[in-house]
Amino acid sequence: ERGSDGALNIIMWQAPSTMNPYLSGGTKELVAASMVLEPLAGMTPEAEMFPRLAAEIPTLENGGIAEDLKSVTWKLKEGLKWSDGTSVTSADVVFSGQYCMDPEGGCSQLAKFEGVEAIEAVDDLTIKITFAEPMPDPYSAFVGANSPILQKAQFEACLGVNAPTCTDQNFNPIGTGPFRVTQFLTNDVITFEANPEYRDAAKPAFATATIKGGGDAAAAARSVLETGEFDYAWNTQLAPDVIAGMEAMGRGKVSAAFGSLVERIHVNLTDPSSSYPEGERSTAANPHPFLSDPAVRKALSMAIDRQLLTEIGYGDAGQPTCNYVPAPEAWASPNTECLTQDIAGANALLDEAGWTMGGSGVREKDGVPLKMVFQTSVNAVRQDFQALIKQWWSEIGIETELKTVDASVFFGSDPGSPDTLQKFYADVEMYADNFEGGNPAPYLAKWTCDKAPSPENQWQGENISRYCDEAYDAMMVELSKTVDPAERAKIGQKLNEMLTKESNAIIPLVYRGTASAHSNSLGGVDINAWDSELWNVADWTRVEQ
Amino acid sequence: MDDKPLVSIEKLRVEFETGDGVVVGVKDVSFSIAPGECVCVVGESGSGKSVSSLSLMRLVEFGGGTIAGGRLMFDPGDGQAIDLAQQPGPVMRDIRGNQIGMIFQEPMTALNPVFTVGDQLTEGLVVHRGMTKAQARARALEILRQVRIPEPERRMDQFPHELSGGMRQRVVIAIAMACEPRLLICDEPTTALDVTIQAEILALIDRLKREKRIAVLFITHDMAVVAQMADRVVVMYRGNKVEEGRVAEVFENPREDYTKMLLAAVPRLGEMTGKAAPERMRLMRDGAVGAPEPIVVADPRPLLTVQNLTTRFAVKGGLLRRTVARVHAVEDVSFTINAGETLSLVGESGCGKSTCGRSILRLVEPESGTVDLGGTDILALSPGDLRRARRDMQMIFQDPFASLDPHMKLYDQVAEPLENFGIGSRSERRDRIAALFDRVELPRSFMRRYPHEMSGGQRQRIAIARALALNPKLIIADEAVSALDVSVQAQVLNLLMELQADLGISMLFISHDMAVVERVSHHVGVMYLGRIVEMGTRQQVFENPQHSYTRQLMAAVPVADPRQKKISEDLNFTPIPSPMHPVGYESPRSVYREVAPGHRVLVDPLTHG
Amino acid sequence: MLTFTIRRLLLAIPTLLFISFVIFMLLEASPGDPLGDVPLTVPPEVKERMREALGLGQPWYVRYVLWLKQFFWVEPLYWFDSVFGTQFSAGMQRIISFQSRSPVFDVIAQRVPQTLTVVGMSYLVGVLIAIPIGIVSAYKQYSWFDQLGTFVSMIGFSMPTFFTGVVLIIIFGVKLQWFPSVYDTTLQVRDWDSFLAQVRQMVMPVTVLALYNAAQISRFMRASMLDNLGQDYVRTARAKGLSEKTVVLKHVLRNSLIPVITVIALGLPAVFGGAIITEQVFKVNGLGQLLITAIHGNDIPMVLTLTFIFAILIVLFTLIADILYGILDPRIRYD
Amino acid sequence: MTETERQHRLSVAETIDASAVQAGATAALPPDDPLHAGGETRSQWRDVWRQFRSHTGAMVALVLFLSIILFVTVGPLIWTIDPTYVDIRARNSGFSLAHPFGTDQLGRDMLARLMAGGRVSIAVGLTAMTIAITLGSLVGVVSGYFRRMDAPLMRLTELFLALPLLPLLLLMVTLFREPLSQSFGPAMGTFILIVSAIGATSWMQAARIVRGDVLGLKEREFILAARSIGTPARRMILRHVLPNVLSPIMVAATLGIATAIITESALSFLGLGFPPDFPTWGRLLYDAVDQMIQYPSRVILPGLFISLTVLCVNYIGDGLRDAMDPRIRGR
Ligand SMILES: Nc1ncnc2c1ncn2[C@@H]1O[C@H](COP(=O)(O)OP(=O)(O)OP(=O)(O)O)[C@@H](O)[C@H]1O
Ligand SMILES: Nc1ncnc2c1ncn2[C@@H]1O[C@H](COP(=O)(O)OP(=O)(O)OP(=O)(O)O)[C@@H](O)[C@H]1O
Ligand SMILES: [Mg+2]
Ligand SMILES: [Mg+2]
Repeated sequence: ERGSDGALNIIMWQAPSTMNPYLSGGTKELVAASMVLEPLAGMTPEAEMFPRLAAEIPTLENGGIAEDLKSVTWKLKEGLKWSDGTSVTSADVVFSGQYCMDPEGGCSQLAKFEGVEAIEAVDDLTIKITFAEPMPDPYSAFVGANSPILQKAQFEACLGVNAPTCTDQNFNPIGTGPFRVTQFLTNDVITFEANPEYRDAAKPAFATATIKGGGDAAAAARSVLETGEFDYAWNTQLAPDVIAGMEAMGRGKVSAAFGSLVERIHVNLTDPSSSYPEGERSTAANPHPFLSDPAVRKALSMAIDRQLLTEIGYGDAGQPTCNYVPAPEAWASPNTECLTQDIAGANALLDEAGWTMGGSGVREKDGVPLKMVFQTSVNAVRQDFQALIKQWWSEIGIETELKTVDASVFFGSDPGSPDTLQKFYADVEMYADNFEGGNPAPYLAKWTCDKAPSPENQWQGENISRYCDEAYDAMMVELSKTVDPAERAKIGQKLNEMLTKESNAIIPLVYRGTASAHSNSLGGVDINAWDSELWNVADWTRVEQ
Repeated sequence: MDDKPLVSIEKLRVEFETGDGVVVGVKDVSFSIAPGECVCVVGESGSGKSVSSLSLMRLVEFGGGTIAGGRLMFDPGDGQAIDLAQQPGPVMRDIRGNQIGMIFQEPMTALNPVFTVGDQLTEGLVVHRGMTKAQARARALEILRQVRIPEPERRMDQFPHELSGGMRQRVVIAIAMACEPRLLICDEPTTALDVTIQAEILALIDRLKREKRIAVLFITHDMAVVAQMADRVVVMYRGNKVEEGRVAEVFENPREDYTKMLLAAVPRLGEMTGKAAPERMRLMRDGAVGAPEPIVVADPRPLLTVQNLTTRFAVKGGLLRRTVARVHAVEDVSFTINAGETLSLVGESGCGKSTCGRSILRLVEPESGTVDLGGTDILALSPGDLRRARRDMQMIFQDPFASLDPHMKLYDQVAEPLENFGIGSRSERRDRIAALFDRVELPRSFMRRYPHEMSGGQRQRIAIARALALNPKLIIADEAVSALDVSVQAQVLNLLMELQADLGISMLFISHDMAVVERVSHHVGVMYLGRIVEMGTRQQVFENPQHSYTRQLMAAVPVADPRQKKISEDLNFTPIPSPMHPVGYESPRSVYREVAPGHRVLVDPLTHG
Repeated sequence: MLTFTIRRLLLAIPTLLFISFVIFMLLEASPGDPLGDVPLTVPPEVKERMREALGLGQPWYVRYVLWLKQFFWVEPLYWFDSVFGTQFSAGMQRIISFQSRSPVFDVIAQRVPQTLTVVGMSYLVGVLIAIPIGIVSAYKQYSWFDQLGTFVSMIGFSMPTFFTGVVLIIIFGVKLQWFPSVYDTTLQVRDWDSFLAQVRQMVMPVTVLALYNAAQISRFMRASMLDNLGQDYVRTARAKGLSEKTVVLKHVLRNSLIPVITVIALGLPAVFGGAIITEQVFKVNGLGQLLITAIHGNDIPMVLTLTFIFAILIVLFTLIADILYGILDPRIRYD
Repeated sequence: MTETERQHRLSVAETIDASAVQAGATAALPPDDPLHAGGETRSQWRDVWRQFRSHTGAMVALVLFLSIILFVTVGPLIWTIDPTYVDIRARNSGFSLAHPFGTDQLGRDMLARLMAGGRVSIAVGLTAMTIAITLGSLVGVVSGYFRRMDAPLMRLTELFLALPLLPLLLLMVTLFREPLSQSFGPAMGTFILIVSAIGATSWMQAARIVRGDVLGLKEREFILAARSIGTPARRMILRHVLPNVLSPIMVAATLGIATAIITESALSFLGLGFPPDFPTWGRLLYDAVDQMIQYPSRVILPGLFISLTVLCVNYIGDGLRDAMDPRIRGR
């Protein structure tokens, strides 16, 4: 029964700064907003789509998707009400599209609307989205927590340049979700109460909810697993033994959900040496002196014990992987040969390729020693990985210098900074990335030759490794033209293998889940990596132990 | 005099626990004081005078000392003498300030800077007499009137730093007297003051002694003051009492050699009457050598000519830090010093003597006038040239301790002027410094010491050695001997005169001690409010003073002869008017009347009659 | 004194303008991107759009002048409007945070109370325990109390708060469960119970910070007392027959407090600046946490405004320290 | 009187007052105060040392501090395990003969890491403090001594106090990390970067203290006296001003070391510090905080070393300050 279970306490150590996911783009905002705002359709933990505000998922079969793949038609559920009691209509959906696509607004989810030509209200409950080109995967706009529906009446004055001035709207959006905001303190606390207009009269079970921000991952986990002050802690990625210690208190546990996040090492195929003038470092102008040798790259991958890395860094929240695209199942290549460490093999490979062991245990060829800089962001697990990998590489005669960069600099793409991910002024670097929704195609499209970061594009390219293979580019074009899902998955697998197994331009390490701690007294938690973690918060209940 | 002593000290011994072991401050001292009697304790610096008096108050204990032996018998009023050395804290607290009052050596530091005069005065009254605030205030005002502070009502709400040195000393006296103690301990109450204020204070203490029958323990090293104040004298040397007796007896018939030496070292005003040139002092050890020779310069030629020197200090204020007023510290001063001769400047504290000396060296920038040293116009020099010109003129500062860098060894301090001008090689410098140490009669082993390891007299000699290092033509000695006790003072004076005779140095001697001035100078200038009011040869000024201020000054000088007591209550000096004038105020030029050749007296503007 | 104050205040204006300029240029030049925590899934073109929407497309001098106008004109006007109900600021753009897209001053106003209660209280507690410790340590120099005081204060000074804070949480939050480990910023003190709850949640952060503050201040207090205990006027006070208590607590203390009070005044801007690590450890989301998240998020308007406010406080409190000095020590005159 | 005679007479006079000897009064008078008689050779540092030795706390601290220094410098020569060597089989092991202080989560030997970390931490602490104190004293002396420089320099101090530290450090890292590590190698380059970053951002307090003292000192007569003997400004500052403000500088210095060690740890976990496999005490402590319950020794050990070092330095500072004060030393 609605409101019967009292208060729900959630801690998010990275505190949400706004409730409008269109303005932030950060995961933490998206998670908080999902308590209030809903899209047309969501994703289940199994990466399957299910309708939220929509009556059903449009498909070719039910006619929701046009034959020419150039339009999709969504139908809203009937009788939906905003939390202020007004009805949800197709105008709200049209408005939401307009809101994000306004060129002045700086909408972070603009990519979701890529290729959208028009969004029209067919009638009060029907919306038609038309595309400029045929879209094999039209489930992008309004699917998933990051492109929810805003209330037109509330946001009407907030289009374009006015978007930032609407503080009240951004902090207290009127939504259709199970809760509504009662107080929003940016980067601090959000309090909610059950939405009286929620479509399921029995839900949510909790009368109020609080999201508290601040602290760090360990403190957040501690407040759920050890002190029991909170019911749910978001993103508690900690060393497995720390978590095990906390779970031993018996108050709760940490569970993980797997999406598409892969921790991997990117190999720089261009030369980052500072001897080149600014503008030529790490660009296609100069191939890397030794990492352009496939044997070296392969040896790098072979020397790594992914099993051990997983065990030390992620425990149950990770799986060793050789894939760049680990999911959905159809797209994941059955590629497991990298899973066993083979130092001897790597040594043999290098010997064969002519890299001979020099003095002081470093291999060299033609006066080029195998000395590398290995950079990543500041993060305890990554630093452990760096130390381990450095040791393994030293065992195959490669000397590694470790470097860490503050995360806000590393992931910030400031063209003025030499330490960004994109500039890649290092030989190898490690980070994790994923894709959203069930479609890995844009994720694979990052690796075409033209996307390499360079001074010409202000270092904004996505092809971090500067991987460039005409065959890959050609196959990418083919993928964009293919409609049949099975065929698409096959091409995808091939592309994935080109990046990893064949070229070792990307060395995948661990398929990571997102870990969150929840109290044993909280029922209904089904952690989801494809959508907001709080996707089913309406179903959460208090359980007696 | 009463037969029964109010206080008697018997075989007092005081020890200090220090990092280097036990230091004995007082070894064996006994004496007693009767009501209405003034006992003077004299002796050189460090002989244990202060420690003895602090022991009486049981205050040594707070300075790390312990009373290791002896008795301190005190009659608290009921005829039943108690031993202060044995009394517990509360009893002592009741006696302190109530039965025994103490005037401390340093008026500058003895007052708490952050409380008003009134606060500090009434405190004791509230504690000991149980008065209310209002009663205490009324009583405090009364005492302030007794110590003759002008405008006592206003003073009550002023802070110590707002008073002049003399007034401050009187406040300290007022505090000591607030509860009408039966014993008043005065620890060098007038050392830092000039003669006029000193005379006032001595008169006050004397009056109290006579009128209220207070017993007075008076500590000083100024024998003239002793002669004026004391009924009996106790002479101390290195922690021991060496002699005790009635004042006339001790002065006329000293038994101990040390006392004799002390008395011989006292310069007496009028001693030099009839002599044209200054002479060295006759010290005991020179006794055998014969009469000292006068310092006569055969053919006096001017070395330093100062004309119309004017120095003013800006008093800044207002929003933009504009000058709102100016202190006319030195006003239209002219004089000449001949090579090898000494000119003395005398005058009340604050009349501009030091400023005048510093202006000549340009340590403060004069406003106008000319300073000509052996042909160079000092005031026109660029900073670099000025630095070089300072080779020829050196200064000895008022306070020898303050003018030596506490962190530098004496060798380095003396070597510094040589290094500044790059004189000589290392070894040459070493020889020169060794010679200088010999010259000022300091053992060479002192080169490795620090200033704080020296006695006051020795420090002053280092300052002299430093001034001599560059072979200057002119030395400006700013109260170079005021802080020293008589025996050391005499040594230093003799040294200076000896050097002058040997090296032909000219000297500008600044002092407020008339007796010393009389002894050392060829010429004397009397300063008042920034101007020279009278100027002439020593004989002219001392034997035939013309200006009323000069006469007043002479009259205030205590005489080191117990038979010539001249303490009286009529001494009532008008305080010096303020030298502060608004910006733009142009003071009139000084106009002099020549009384005799070289003897000039200020007539316009008229000051003081 | 008044003219001194006014003169210094006038001088402060160009100083502060220059400081604001330097801070702005520093933030401009330092690496980092306001969109650093936008997921990598957002393509670069979209990020470029977002950047433009934040106003980053304009040249730096335009943005600086705009900020100056907003800080010195729009915000005061807005404040005036909200107090007097006028409409002068209508239609004017206030300083907007990059992260939350809300007016910077609103967020700061939200954070000030919790910072002041926790950090301010710890400063107060620190001072209150430091002064008596300093007095006793100096009066009984090298006694066991002094030695213990030195020892504890040095430990307090050398242990980073990220360590002491967590130790306290583990002992009192996890094991003993006496105090909550998470500070509730929404708690409002209405009655005795909520007051108790407030006290309980403040105990740990205040302890950690107070220890650190007390360590430094007690050292200053001790040194200052030692300087003054040897002064001549203390002897004069004793010669008056005053009790030790009066001598120490009236005469010596008053003089010793002069330098210490200025040290305390100079330390006060830090109270408003918050205590970054302690706030983080105990989840007291105050100004310190605001600043650090803003810096990490490269939220230039927020960082600039916050640091500029700190700069104003620093300049102001330096002035206050100078003035206090003049008031407490009658010997000092500024004009 | 010949030269030797004169010297002889003077050395006698040193022990027994000159005038008294001449007057033949010696027999009647007690001998001189032995304190004033000592003429033995003494250098300033010897005196300081003598006074320092009498400060028990400072001596104990000095001995401890020296042992810590020995531990971090000589220690690695005896205990030769590489602090970065990962022995994954031995991870999380407790105290044992092979690993006296146990190992960390990757099986790296804690003893070796503590020794290596201490070397860095102490070196950073000392160097950064030196930089900060030098800068602070310079600014303080110049602004206190030269009237014209006072206002601008004090405003500069305010500016530095107001600057947000983190962006400043990030900027420094961006600008200088690469050039420095190219010229001096990665470890040395980072070291230079870190110590100058800490030094450049922590001189303000010292500057303020020193300025206040110099202002007071300038009014002292011996400065005037030095001017009257023609001492140029540079020598004046070096010889007269600096030695006399040494004691507040000492205090600032001791506090500075503590702050530098802790700041270094803060930099480490912001990614601005040394390469991640390079242990420092601060980082060891920070890294172990999460595992405090499971492996308490991993936090206690580095914490203990930091505290101990800071305590030692503080006590040494206290002792030095007492010993440097000529008034105290004179007694
Ligand atoms: N607190 C102390 N610690 C150690 N020694 C001390 C202390 N106070 C005084 N003394 C020593 O006791 C002796 C007597 O000192 P006292 O102050 O009584 O001299 P004094 O006769 O008053 O000299 P002055 O004329 O300079 O005032 C000196 O040798 C001095 O060094
Ligand atoms: N730096 C200064 N600023 C302002 N006024 C000053 C300064 N120095 C001295 N004065 C004032 O100038 C006047 C003369 O001072 P000066 O020091 O020359 O007196 P003095 O004759 O040497 O007195 P004393 O015998 O006390 O040493 C005094 O009124 C004094 O207050
Ligand atoms: Mg004395
Ligand atoms: Mg003078």
